[in-house]
Amino acid sequence: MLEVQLLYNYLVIGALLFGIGLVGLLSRRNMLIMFLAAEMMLQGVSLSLVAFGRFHNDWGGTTLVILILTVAACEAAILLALVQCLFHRTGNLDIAVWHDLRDANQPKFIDQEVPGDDAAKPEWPTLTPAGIEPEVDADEALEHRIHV
Amino acid sequence: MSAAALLATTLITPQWPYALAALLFAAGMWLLLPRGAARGRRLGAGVCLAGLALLTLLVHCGMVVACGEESCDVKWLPALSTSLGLGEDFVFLTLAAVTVASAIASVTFRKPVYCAIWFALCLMGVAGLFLYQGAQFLGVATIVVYAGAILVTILFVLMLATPEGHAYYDRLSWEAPLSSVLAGVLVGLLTITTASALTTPPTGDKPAAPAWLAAKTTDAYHAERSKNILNDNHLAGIGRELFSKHLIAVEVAGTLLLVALVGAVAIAQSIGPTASATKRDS
Amino acid sequence: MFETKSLMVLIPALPLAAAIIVGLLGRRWLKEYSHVPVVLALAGSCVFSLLLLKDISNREPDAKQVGVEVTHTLWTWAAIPAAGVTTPQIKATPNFQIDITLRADPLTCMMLPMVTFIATLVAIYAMGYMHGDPGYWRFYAYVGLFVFSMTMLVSVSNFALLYVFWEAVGVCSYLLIGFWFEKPEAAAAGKKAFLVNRVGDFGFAFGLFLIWVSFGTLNFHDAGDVQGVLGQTLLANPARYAEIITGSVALAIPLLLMVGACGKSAQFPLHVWLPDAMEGPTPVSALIHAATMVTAGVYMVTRCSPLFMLDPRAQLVVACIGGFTALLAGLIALTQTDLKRVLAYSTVSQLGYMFLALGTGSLAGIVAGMFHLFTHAFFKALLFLGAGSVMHGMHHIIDMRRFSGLRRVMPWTCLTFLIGSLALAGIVPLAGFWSKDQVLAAVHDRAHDGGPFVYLYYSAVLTAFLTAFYTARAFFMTFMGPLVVPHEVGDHAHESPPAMVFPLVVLAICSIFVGITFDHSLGDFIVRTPSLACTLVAGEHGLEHHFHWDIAAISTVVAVLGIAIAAYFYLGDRRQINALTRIMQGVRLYGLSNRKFFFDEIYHVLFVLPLKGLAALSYLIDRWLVDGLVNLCGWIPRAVGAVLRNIQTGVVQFYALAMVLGLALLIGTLLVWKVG
Amino acid sequence: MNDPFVFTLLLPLVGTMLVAAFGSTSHVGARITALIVSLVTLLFASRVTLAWLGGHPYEIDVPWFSNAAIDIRFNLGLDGLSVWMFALSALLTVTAILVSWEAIKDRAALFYSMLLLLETGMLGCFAARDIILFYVFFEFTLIPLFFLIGIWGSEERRYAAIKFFLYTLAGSMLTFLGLLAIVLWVYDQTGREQMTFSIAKLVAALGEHPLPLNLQLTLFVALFAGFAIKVPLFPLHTWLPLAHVQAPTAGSVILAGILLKIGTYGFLRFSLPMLPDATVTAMPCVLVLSGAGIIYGALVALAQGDMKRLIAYSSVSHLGYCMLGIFALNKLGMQGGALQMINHGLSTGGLFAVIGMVYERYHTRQIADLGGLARRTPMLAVCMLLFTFSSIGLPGLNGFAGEFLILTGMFQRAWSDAPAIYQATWMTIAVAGVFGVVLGAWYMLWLVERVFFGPLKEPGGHAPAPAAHGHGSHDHHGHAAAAHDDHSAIHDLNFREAVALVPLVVFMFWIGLVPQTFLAPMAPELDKVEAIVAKAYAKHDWKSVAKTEDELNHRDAEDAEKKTEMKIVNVVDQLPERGGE
Repeated sequence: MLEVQLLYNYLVIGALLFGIGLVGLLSRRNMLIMFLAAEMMLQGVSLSLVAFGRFHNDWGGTTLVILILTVAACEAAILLALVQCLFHRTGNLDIAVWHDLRDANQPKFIDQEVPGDDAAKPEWPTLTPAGIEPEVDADEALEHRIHV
Repeated sequence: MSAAALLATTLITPQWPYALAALLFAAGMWLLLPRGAARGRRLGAGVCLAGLALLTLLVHCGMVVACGEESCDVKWLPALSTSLGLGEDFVFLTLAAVTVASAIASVTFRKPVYCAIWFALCLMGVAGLFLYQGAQFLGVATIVVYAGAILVTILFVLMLATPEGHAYYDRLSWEAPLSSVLAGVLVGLLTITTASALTTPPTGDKPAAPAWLAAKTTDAYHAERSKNILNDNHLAGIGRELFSKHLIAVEVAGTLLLVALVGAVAIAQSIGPTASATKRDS
Repeated sequence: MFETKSLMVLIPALPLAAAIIVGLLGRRWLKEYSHVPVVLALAGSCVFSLLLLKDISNREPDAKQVGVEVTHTLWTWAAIPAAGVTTPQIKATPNFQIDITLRADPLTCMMLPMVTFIATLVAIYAMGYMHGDPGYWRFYAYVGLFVFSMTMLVSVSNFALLYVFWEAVGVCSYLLIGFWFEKPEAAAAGKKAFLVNRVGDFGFAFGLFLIWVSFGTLNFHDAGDVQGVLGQTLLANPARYAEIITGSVALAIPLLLMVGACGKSAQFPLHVWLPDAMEGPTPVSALIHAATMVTAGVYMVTRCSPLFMLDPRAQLVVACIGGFTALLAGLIALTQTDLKRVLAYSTVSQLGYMFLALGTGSLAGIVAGMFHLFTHAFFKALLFLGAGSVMHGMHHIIDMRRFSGLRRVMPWTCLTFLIGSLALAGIVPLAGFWSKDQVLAAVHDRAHDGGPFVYLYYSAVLTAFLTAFYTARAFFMTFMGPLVVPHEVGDHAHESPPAMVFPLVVLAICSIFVGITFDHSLGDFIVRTPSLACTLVAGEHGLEHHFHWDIAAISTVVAVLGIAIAAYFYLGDRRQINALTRIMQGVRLYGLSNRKFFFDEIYHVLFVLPLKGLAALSYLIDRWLVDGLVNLCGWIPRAVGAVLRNIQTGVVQFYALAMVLGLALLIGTLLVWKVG
Repeated sequence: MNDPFVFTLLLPLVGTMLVAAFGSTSHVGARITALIVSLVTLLFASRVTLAWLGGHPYEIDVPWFSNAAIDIRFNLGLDGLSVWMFALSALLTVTAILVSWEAIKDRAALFYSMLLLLETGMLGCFAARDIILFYVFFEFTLIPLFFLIGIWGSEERRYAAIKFFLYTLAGSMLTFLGLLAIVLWVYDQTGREQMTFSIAKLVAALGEHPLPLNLQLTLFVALFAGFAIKVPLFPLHTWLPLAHVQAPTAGSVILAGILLKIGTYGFLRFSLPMLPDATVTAMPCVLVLSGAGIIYGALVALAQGDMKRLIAYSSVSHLGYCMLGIFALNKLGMQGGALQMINHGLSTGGLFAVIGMVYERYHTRQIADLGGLARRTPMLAVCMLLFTFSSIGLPGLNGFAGEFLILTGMFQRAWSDAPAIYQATWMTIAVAGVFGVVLGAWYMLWLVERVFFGPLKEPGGHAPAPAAHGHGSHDHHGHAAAAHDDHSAIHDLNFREAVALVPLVVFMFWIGLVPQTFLAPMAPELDKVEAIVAKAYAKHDWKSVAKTEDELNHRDAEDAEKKTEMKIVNVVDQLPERGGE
């Protein structure tokens, strides 16, 4: 592949990663997913940097990406601590709970109604009844943690 | 003029195909994002794919214009035709497809753990792309640092912090249409910019590559490159670069890591009895 | 003994020094001795004035000089040199220089002894009249200040300074009218006097500005190469005036000055303040509102007579205002029941006489006006002081309907008042007769040619009749008839103390003799004033001294007739007068006169109310329109903010979205701009 | 050598910190320290002033932000325009401290330090010779006054403070832009070597490279925005009554006495000499506004029931005279206007002080609540009367000197030097000016009559002022209540108050009797300004302004125009230096 072709391709992929990450950052409400999305944007940038570095025959791109990696690591450490902290306060990972930056006397952000769970009821295996029907354990009937 | 060149001139010169691709991509992203309902996700995937495919085509055509018909005739058709022979284009295309697809998946899946795992795959793709670029160290470092350390920590946190049942906020998106469209617009703008940077406006019937580009594509320059950034002692090169020119930056980065460590500990320590704790107790 | 220049300085300086001493020390230390510095200073001033008079009367005009004048510059008040840039569009502006310059000429020297003499007597009188008043020191401080201002007014040699002291005497008048400030009427009267005078000064100021732009100086005298408005150079060549001021300006300047004079000398239509000014202590009324300050207008017109000579229309206006005011005030005085008011309107009327004389425009007329001013000062001061004596005896009750027959308890007052009344009425050989005769003669001279002066002459004669009538009426109502005193007085009615009687007697003697003594000499003296002497230069023959038998006869007849009719009505049975009053009330003439022709009411409706309404309206506009616009300017950003703050949701992702939106817009714009 | 000057400027600043250091411990200590500092400052200011008058001017000139490209200097010095205002600032600060002596007990240390800070600003503003420095001090005066009004004011103090602050700030922002534009123009025209901010250098440079008329007009409007609001010129005055009414006495004294003059000073210092052509073009408008302001302010004052508001509106009227004089653009008017700046500072400052004293005694500013105070407080009444006389332009006192010169100047402008189309208008304005004197006498004397004359009437019986009365008067509530119970507690002018007022009275008489003392030092500087403006006036094409009228009017007017035009041609021929332009 020609060098310039390589550069062009990488730039486009970098842009795509950046864009996808952006979508995630802007629209997902789970703080952790947002973090992932942000990292993804960094990846997009890193790709572009490396491609430019190679194209221009310069170590700068590589160096910068290494630094980005370092910063990302720090960022992850701090962020995870913060997320843990925030989660302890409210019991969820919803970013929309934290919206204290608004002007005084403004109405609070009201979430739209939670849609019904389209997972509906858990589907239990239908077996031929044999013996006594097992008593439904309240804990087991709960749907929690069937999907992690 | 070959068919590809014809295609290229018809597609590249006006910019609306880019817009169309970006729009398709945006629409697909929107459909893919969690919206409280699962309907339309497949359609979204399809649309998104269509958009990306169009984009790929456009990128290729852009290359045709930038590098001239010769490169096209030599590289383009054989690349596809010999794809089953694991040509280097095929490797690149696969890596790119994996990266982009897993990236899309990682931001659109509803369940955070899946997202994390898709993200891991995305990182793999990126690492592969790094390797493909000849940046071995970065490829390995990405896997070690991101996939190995960061992602695992995230998974830890997810395990610790995911509430009971389906979290409602994972089934809702914030301003999904607007953000998708914005991202699409950005991608479109970036590609158009790149494309237009690589070609000068058409004079006569054929756009020409700019002069600076030509300078960077000479064989001499390539030889220079293989002595420097693409040399065999890649790691030695990085080390020399890092510890000579960027010594201070490296030191600062090291300090930063330490500070972050201390900071994370301090923040984590400050967690006290909370609402969630009481909520869980009740 | 004293140099002329030091005399000129000492005359005003003494009262000023006394006023400052009393003002600073009076309240704490001098108290009931506050009169001492002032009386001494005034007496000193009077003596110096006489010395100055002697000095000036001994001087003969140089060959180069028109008339006699001595000037003395003290310091420069303001000096602004001319602008450096002169172009055809910007005329060469003269240097603006105002010096504090005193002058002594016959006109000044006539005024100074009169002012200081009467002031001294009034100050002595007030020792008795104001005795025991808590504001005793204040009174003397004000009087000192007034005499200073008045002497300066007649001594300065510059229009700006004339204006300065013009207002300064107004302030003293304001302070003295409002002397008993706790009385709302007094406070209001003081303010009214000041304001009406301000309206007059409005015109005066414009006269000044016109003089300044026309002559390029405000000096009377020549100083350096600046030719004063009334300086020797111009006066020696009166034709120059016509070159300097032409057309409407020649009419405007005297008329505007006349507006000022109307204010100060209480001429129609600005006469309304003087009767109200009677709220002040009576010595003040005698000094300021009869003898001295109110004559400042007459003095000024006389001083500026070269300017008034320029346009006959101006003279006619002056004469008409004077004649009309004289008649009007005479009519009002007929029915007033307040003794001081009668005298006040009489003052207005007599001042009208003086203006009538000045308005004739002839040298004889001007001299007659000044002569009348001179004699009037004595007998009117006498009358006021007499009225004050009555008030003193009647515990400050001054309504003539509440007392009568006071000749029994106040013989000296009665006698001196009688002399004053006869002098005012113009009975031979008292002072008023001589001066009024000169005035009537001057008007009669102008009436030879026909025209408006004929009517003015008749109205003057009618006024003479009215004067005699109301003067006699006042005298009869107060002093004749059965003894009646207000019940507040009980049987404490008494003659005034010697300090009050002495000035009465002195003034009574003066009222008898000043007329016949100075009948000719005064005129001969003041025509040597440069402003008047110039008419001689211009070719008018000098003063002719011949006695006008015809006019003397007419005026005497008229005066005697007035007194006789008054005697008929007021000495005998009161039924006739009551019947007459009823008839007059029936045709609504009595009310017209008694209510002063409703001038106060008319002014209230015409000027005061509209202005107050305008003020209220302006305030509303200010609050709601002007401030409203300002508040609107403040409201717009707030409204925009109120809308925009809704997007500050606090949701981080929203902000991120906005950032990306901005980024996209930015890149898009750049792209379109640079590439597309 | 420059010690006294440096001291004058530094002392209040040092005093600010010293006084603030008292905190809430001792208001007595704070006010005594403040008084001493202000007195010493006054001493040094007098020394500086006298030295200037004696021909030995002090000057501070230190590079501040100065390099090869840009030259902002810490350049301070006096000249004819500023010398009296400089001295007056130092004097009125002492007055302000003395009148606040008893009135301010709450957070007194802060109050006095704010006053001293304000003094620094004022002194600096008048002494500044560098545009940036001037602007810094110009804005610097806002902040202390904002706090003075906002903390120690009356009921609506917050609103008043904010309105005052925003209004003046909005204007001065534009002013700053205008000034910068002038600097940039000069920089551009003089070879782009070093950007100078020195006022004198700028004026000189603008003389050689005048701005084009359109640009001048734009900049004039920008400068006008700040200065006219500060003056305040009708109709930009509405912040003033509010600020005055709500401000504590000291604030009113300083505001009326000094701060308003910064506006007129700005016109004399910047607008006139730097933008002469625009000044001449705008002159008819400004004259109309000034004339309207004179009458309007007087009329509104007539309708007031609140003493302070009345005086505030009288300020609008009086500042109208200042502007009238300055924009008559001849020597008489400008000297009168400059003199009137001092006069108004003395007389209105004094009036506010007296009214503050009345307020301190009775806790009301309503005219209707009071009457006959001359009986209770005779000396106060005398002072009031004196300041009133001064304010209404009574001859012998200062007000007359200023107003007489202004009106003479205006009259001369209207009568002798006016272009034909404006003659009638300008005459009307002159008449309005004189009529304003009559109205002025009316509302002031009416005020005196109602408050000080007539039968004694004191507010009594009702409860002390409501709780929303302001922090400044917490301490007095007890005192006030006692006063309401027994008016014998009301005393006449005491020694402290007399000391506060006497210097003002002395200067009032001095200016009234020998204005030449004050005029002569100002003359050279004003003459320079006048010369610049007069050239522009002569050069100005009056016809273009009147074009619309020209079209409407019949031939007579056109003939008159032609004559004017011919005159102008002559003028242009005859102008020596700038004839070719």
